[in-house]
Amino acid sequence: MRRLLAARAAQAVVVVAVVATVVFALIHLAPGDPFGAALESGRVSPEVRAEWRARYGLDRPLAEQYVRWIGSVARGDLGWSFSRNRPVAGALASALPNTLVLMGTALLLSIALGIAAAVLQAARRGSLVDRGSSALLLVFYSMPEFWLGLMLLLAFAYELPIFPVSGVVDPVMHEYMGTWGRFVDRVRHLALPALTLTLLLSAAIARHQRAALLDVARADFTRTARAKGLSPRAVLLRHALRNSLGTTITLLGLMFPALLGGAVIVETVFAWPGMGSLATSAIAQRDYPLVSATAIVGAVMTVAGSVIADVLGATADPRLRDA
Amino acid sequence: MTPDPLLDVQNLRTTFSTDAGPARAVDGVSFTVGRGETVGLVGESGCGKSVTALSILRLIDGAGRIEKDSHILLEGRDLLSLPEREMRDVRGNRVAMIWQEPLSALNPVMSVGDQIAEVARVHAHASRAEAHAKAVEMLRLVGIADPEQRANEYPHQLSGGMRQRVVIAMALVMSPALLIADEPTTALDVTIQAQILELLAEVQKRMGMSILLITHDLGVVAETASRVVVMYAGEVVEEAPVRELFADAHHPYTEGLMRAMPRVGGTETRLATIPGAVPAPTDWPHGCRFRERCPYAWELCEREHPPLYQIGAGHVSRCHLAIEPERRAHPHVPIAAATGAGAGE
Amino acid sequence: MSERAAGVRPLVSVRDLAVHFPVKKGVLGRAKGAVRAVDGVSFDVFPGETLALVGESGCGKTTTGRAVLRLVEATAGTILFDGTDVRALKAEPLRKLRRQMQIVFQDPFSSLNPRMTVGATVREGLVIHELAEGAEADARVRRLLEEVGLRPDQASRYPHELSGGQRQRVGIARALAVEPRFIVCDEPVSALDVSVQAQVVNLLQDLQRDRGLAYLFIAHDLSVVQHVADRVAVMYLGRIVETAPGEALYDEPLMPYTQALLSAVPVPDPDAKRQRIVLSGDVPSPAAPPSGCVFHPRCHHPARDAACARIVPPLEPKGEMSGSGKSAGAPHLVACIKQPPTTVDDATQRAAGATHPPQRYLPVVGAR
Amino acid sequence: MSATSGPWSVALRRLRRDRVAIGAAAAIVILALAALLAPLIAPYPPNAQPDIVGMATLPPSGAHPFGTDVFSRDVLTRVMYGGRVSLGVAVLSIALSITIGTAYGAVAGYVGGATEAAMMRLIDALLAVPRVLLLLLALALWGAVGLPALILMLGLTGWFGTSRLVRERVRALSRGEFALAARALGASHARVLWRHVLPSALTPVIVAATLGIGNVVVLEASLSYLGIGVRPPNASWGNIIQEGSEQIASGWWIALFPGLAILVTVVAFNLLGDALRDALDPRK
Amino acid sequence: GRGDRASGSEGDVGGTVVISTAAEPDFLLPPIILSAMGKMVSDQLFERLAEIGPKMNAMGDEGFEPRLARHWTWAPDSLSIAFELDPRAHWHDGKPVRAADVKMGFDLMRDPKVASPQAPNVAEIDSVTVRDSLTAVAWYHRRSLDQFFTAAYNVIPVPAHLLGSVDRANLKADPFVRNPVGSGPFRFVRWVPSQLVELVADTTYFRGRPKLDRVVVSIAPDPNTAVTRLLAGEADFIEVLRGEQLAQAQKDPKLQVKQYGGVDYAFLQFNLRDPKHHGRPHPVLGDRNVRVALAMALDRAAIARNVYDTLATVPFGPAPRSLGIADSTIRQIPYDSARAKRMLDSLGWRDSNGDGIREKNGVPLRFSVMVPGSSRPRQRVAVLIQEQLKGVGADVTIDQLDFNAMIAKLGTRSFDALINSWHPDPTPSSIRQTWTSEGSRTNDGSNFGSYESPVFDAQVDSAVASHDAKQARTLYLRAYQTFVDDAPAIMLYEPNLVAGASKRIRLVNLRPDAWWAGIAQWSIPAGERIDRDRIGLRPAAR
Ligand SMILES: Nc1ncnc2c1ncn2[C@@H]1O[C@H](COP(=O)(O)OP(=O)(O)OP(=O)(O)O)[C@@H](O)[C@H]1O
Ligand SMILES: Nc1ncnc2c1ncn2[C@@H]1O[C@H](COP(=O)(O)OP(=O)(O)OP(=O)(O)O)[C@@H](O)[C@H]1O
Ligand SMILES: [Mg+2]
Ligand SMILES: [Mg+2]
Repeated sequence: MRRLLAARAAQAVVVVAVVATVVFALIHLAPGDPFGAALESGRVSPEVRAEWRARYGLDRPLAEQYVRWIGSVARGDLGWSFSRNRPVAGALASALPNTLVLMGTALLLSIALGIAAAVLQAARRGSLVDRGSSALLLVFYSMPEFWLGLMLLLAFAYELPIFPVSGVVDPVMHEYMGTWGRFVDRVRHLALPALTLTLLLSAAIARHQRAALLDVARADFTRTARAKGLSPRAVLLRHALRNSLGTTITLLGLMFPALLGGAVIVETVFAWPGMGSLATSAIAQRDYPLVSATAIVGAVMTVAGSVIADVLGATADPRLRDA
Repeated sequence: MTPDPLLDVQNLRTTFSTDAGPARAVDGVSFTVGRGETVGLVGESGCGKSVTALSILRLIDGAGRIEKDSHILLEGRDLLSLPEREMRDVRGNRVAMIWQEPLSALNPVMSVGDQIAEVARVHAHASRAEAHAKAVEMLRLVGIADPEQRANEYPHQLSGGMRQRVVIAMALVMSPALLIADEPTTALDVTIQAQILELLAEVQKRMGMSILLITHDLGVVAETASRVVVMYAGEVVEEAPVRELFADAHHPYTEGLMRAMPRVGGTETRLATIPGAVPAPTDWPHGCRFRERCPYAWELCEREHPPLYQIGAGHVSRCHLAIEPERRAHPHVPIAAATGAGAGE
Repeated sequence: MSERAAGVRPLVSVRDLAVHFPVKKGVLGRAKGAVRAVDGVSFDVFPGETLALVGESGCGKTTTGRAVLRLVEATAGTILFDGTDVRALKAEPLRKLRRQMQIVFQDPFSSLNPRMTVGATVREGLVIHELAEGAEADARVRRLLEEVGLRPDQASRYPHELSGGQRQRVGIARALAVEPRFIVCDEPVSALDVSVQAQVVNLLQDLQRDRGLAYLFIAHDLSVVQHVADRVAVMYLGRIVETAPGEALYDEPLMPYTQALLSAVPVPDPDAKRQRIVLSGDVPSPAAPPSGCVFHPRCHHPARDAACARIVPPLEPKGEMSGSGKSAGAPHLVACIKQPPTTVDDATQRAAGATHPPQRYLPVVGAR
Repeated sequence: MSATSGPWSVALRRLRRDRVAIGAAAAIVILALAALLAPLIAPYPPNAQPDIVGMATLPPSGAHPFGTDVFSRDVLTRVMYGGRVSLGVAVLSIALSITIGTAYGAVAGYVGGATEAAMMRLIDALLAVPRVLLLLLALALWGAVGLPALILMLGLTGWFGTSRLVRERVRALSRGEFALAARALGASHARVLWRHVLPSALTPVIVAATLGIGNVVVLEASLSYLGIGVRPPNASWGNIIQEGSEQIASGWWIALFPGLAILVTVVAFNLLGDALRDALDPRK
Repeated sequence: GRGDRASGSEGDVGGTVVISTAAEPDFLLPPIILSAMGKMVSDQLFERLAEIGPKMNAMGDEGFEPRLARHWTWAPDSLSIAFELDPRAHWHDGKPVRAADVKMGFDLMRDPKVASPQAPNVAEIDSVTVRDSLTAVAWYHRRSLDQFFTAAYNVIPVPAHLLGSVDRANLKADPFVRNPVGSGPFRFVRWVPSQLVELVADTTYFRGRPKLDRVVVSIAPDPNTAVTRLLAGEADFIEVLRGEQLAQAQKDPKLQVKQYGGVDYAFLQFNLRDPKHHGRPHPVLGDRNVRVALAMALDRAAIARNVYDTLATVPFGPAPRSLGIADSTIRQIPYDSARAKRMLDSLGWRDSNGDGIREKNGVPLRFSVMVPGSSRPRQRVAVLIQEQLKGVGADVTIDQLDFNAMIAKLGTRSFDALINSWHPDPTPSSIRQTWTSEGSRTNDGSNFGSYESPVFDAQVDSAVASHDAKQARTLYLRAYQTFVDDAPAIMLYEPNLVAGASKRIRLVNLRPDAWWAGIAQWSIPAGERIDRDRIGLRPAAR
């Protein structure tokens, strides 16, 4: 296990370095600069722009910018966000928790939902429940995130105004609420974006988990379990489920980037001030340091996600522990 | 045959629906297993041995179905008419099974101790600690050194021989009346096979259970079984006490098997062969199913599906030679050899 | 190794062959130790002869066979094919040489490309070596199929439409197509039923007779081996521990391992009464083979002692030249310092901690 | 059995008996035909604005079964033309990513060793960046990209998974026995890879590609929704939805129909992919 | 002390207004603010010397109302103005506002280390000096019609006692710019990036406390969400509603809508120079007659109608109606596509190869129109224009660009045409930057299309130099006519901005150029208050 972690740590460094380089290249090869927007007013003189560019080192040769930047990132200094006018770390610190809450909630809910659905389907294979719920989940699975989000928004925020349309908390009232009120406020705001991601993700998990369960059901050892006199329920829960969990955990690890991508879009639809919103607006505003930092954080999250998946996978499957 | 057999399989027919139509994998099989007896079930790959074993435990699933008029009497009770819940009490308890591939037969994510203990928990309603103690005891019984330690290990940490011992331990927890062993040594090396066969003989002696030993290795049969049932193409083609079978096989298929088998110490320079291959279970030939590969077949064999003829005491054979024994003196080239026809067509 | 019937040169001559597979571990996948799959193996195969290689699963038979054909790269040793140093060949000459040495695999299904018809499979060798094309190739494919006992019209079949025995025949036809002189048969009948196994064994023997082929016949089934082999080499943990003409080996197995192996083979005779040597424990891992004689931890030789754990026993002649027919004059070599005569003298043994002198040990194992 | 019963024809025969697969394939064919034949069968020209004041945002009617959009254009016509772009982009970019992924994966898997390790580490890294983010970055930073560039970008960011899949299969197959047999026959590496390994390695790739088309349709729609995908006046399902999402209350039909088209397409490709996987599964 | 009086008790005093917006302030220190939202917030926090009157007159000091300056005195030569501060004015930390604060406000704008984007706005002022603690004097390089405006409106006093020792080169990173201390009617409470800025009434404000208790700027990530928040009742005010959403708001019984004009005008601008060889005229658009024909082919009224329904009008010329200069006396190019076709025919642009596109000497009548991806209305206009010009045989490709990419192309003048819109200062002289040769020659000037007409330049110059308002107007009108006739750009529409607000709120003084100018006078009657109005003045829990 320790070896596994060490290997993953080394891999993480490589991943982050590659991501950082790719992002740097993409950004600096693209036309435009962060101070373009200032031009619109027609009031910023070339001297001022030059001064700004110089201040952020944008006038140096690319190679030098790259080396400086990589160096400072390695030292943990992510730089200054032009568009937010604050340290990048600060901007990340306020966005990251929101994304983690959203993704964490969605992940937990969808694992629970997806696995429950899959177990139900596998247990009643071929029944109406199986086929009906499979079809329904396939429809969710096939929906574009933004479309599902829009539909939920339309249904539960406009037509039936049960949930707020956007944000993490009621911007005005939150600070003036009691503890319970704040909690409810957060949950209400979290509901729709988390539901959107959950529906999509649990559909994916359920589809995969169902197939895995049926695969395992074909395996010799499930036959052994039945030959031992175990009830179908015990076979499913004690033997099949635990075995198939490994592949689902691996899948989750692999799906992490897609989940993050989904979060980007869902955050946009629901105006959730997380990493996704941060990244989109940073890109739109050519905020180089912030764009790079969000990409790096994304990569770190992905690697962290897959390490967690590996560790969990190894917990679920002893064969991986010795690998 | 014993008057009050432990297991009495009567006219077992198990069918699978496949792309190519219904496959009659087991087609009217009958045999008995007496108390404390070891019966060998032999036959070529695909002849229906495993399906027979699974049918006894009613573990046929998916596309498979046991036909209505089949009966499997265990200690007088027809297993096929038991409700599923009661059937579960039989599995692992009165009848236990061991498998060919010990690695895939074990759950890779559960410690072997837990897998053994599970049987005690289900059938003896043992507490966690009791069950664990039972598992360790069973591991010791099957000759695994350091059983306390091994109980906590996972299948992939054990060698092939040890895994098969674990599978056996799991089968023996409830001291079953019948142990079905489906090619328990095929995946093992000869030296390990010897160990396992030794072990089986020993536990049988100790526990007094019956064994239905499925194998395609006549050598194993000769060394372990007291009675042999030979299957071909979903049917029993011959059944006899082991000595009689080896000394005086009646069915041409059995005869062919005996001769085709190379033996250590044998002196033949050239092996006898059975031409052709087993037909597919979706279209058994009419008449005698062995006809095309048989050196004695004549037109009766095509016309009439042979019944099981009584040959001697406890010796039956599904061959028309029983009524025209003189034909044995005039073998000819079988159809399969003449046309080069093979299987799978 | 063997100077037999003067003037006959071995077709294949292997000396001190070793194949070590690195065991990769750690962050950067550095090699940390090795699986000594084959560790110092020497043998000769003479034209028209069958040398059988027997041993338990994992002892290195397949690896040896493949290393001879350079399908895996050997770590050390020399391999001469008809005088050519196989290990020194460059890609192109090696490709050419492969016309002369072929392989038949154990699993007749996985060794056939499921997407190629029987005809295409058999034809491939002809195409690669430009032996025939067009109608002539078709005719040759037909002839080959007939030769291995398949109907020519089965050329358009796919492997999944054939039975196991038929698939194995296709595998043999594929090997024969390029007209080799030497074939490595890697457990060609292990996956087959007895009745079919006999067909294939006979076929291989017929082909050998008709074409003068030499076989390296790998098997774990000693009863099959006895029928096909002129000489038998017994492997254990990457080494050859005993080699002798068939009859000699079966009559008088000297290496305790061979004895156990032979005694473990079930005999299809309910009346046979014999002593069975049941070895304790499992074969050790080739990644950490025991010191000295690799068999010593499981050995049942009464004279086994501390020296066995220290001294690597040389493969040396025990007794007179024996054998008849093709194997006439082949020596009986055994790697055991406790089975006299031995070149490892008493003094050396005692220095290594021996407490027992060597002693002829020959339990009755056969069922003859 | 007939003489032609290679793995593919077996699969095809199985598919023909699978009603769900037939339905899915039919849906795909209908959508594809509607898109391909749009210039012939669409009721109106795709960009004509007959009356931007009087006919804008009309609800569905006999003349306009899917209604009209803010520019008084016929939505049915736009959805048909949008299908050309959405499906075309998806198919072409998948073709591109499959090609790259297969080549890369095949080389890595066949060559093995340190080269393979390095190549796969790179893939790990690339897989760690959410694709949406990567596309967002590339497309948003470059601004106006045409359809070819969009296809290129989607193709270039879509092959990482394929390469893994191919590499695994190639690795297994090229060390497998029939590849070894071919090498023993004297076949060159190129021949082994091309004739023996790749054909078998491609089966899962084809399944993945089928499933992937659905993904790319959704991805393209998402990008268009974020305003960086297909640019007007080219219609794609995504940007029709985007235009429609602003009219959701007064012109729900504008976003609904392309949304349904996406849903049907993706569901159909998923079903077909699943059916294909089952049909090609040798275990059955 | 500042009494924490229970609010809401006194009639219309009290309540919270949540302003919904999609823009985030950049900074909250006037000299470095660039964004409109920054300006909106800082206008609540920082008081000016004097405020422009409702008539929006920027010439002279007519109509200006005193704020921090109690009164002002012009020097006889008009080259300096002395502002005398109101002694009651104080910073929110309690310190009085002093003349040094005025000087600090100006110095920060001018200091090159600060690199203030406002610097050009105060270019006419030479310096600001402190005559005594309550008197600051602005010194000018030369006289001009809007010199008072420049100082009173653009020089905003900032607290010298807090900013005296800051690192000016790093002003943007100074905590003050995100946590300001002002002198205006509202005091700063908190700023949660990307979420909100919260202000609370300064009950000790020297000109009387604002009626509202609290103003919250709620920041949405995009305009749609911003509107949605208003419609969902999560916010109370949005500066602009249009189309669909306006219709929805009008139907909503809880909402009111209010038109307040606006100063924006949008146009299709042509590049008169060849984008590849800047020395040559544009191969298609360089010809005035072609431009006129194109203008004739556009049904601008229908376009405005399609995009803004009744809420936009076609402008008279390159200046918004609200400046009160452009009027219907300007001769327009009529919509007449038949005539446009004839005109193009006669100019030699004919479709000789039958592809539906005209060409002349092998050059097709084809050009691309850039439009920023951030503006939905402009994108819509582009699609409308494209189709209408196709009708006369002109092929328009739409180049929808990310805003920054567009700016880059504008800077290098490498484009054919562009749909753009200006939000000019409330003084007509701003036309210089945008349409005269002066604006085209410098790279950062905003005359991106290089319209260089000596006639137009001369007319503008004389209008700007004029000291007489009436004469100036005539001169401006003449310049506008020249512009319309030359068609360097086709004026498309001038939106009539419509704000949306909760009916609770009594909106006052929505100025066309700055809707927020009257927030301090907005109110919510006690009877109509909702939860958030009852928070009172109490500080946030954290
Ligand atoms: N689930 C199934 N679906 C369809 N056919 C099946 C199924 N299981 C078994 N069969 C068929 O039933 C026949 C008998 O199979 P069975 O496994 O009993 O053979 P066997 O005698 O045990 O062979 P082996 O020695 O290879 O284990 C075979 O032809 C097989 O194809
Ligand atoms: N490519 C490889 N990498 C690492 N180890 C290998 C590799 N191939 C074989 N080995 C190991 O080398 C040893 C010898 O393997 P080999 O396949 O030669 O044995 P074998 O005698 O043919 O066994 P079997 O009877 O099971 O075929 C085994 O322990 C095996 O695990
Ligand atoms: Mg079986
Ligand atoms: Mg092998």
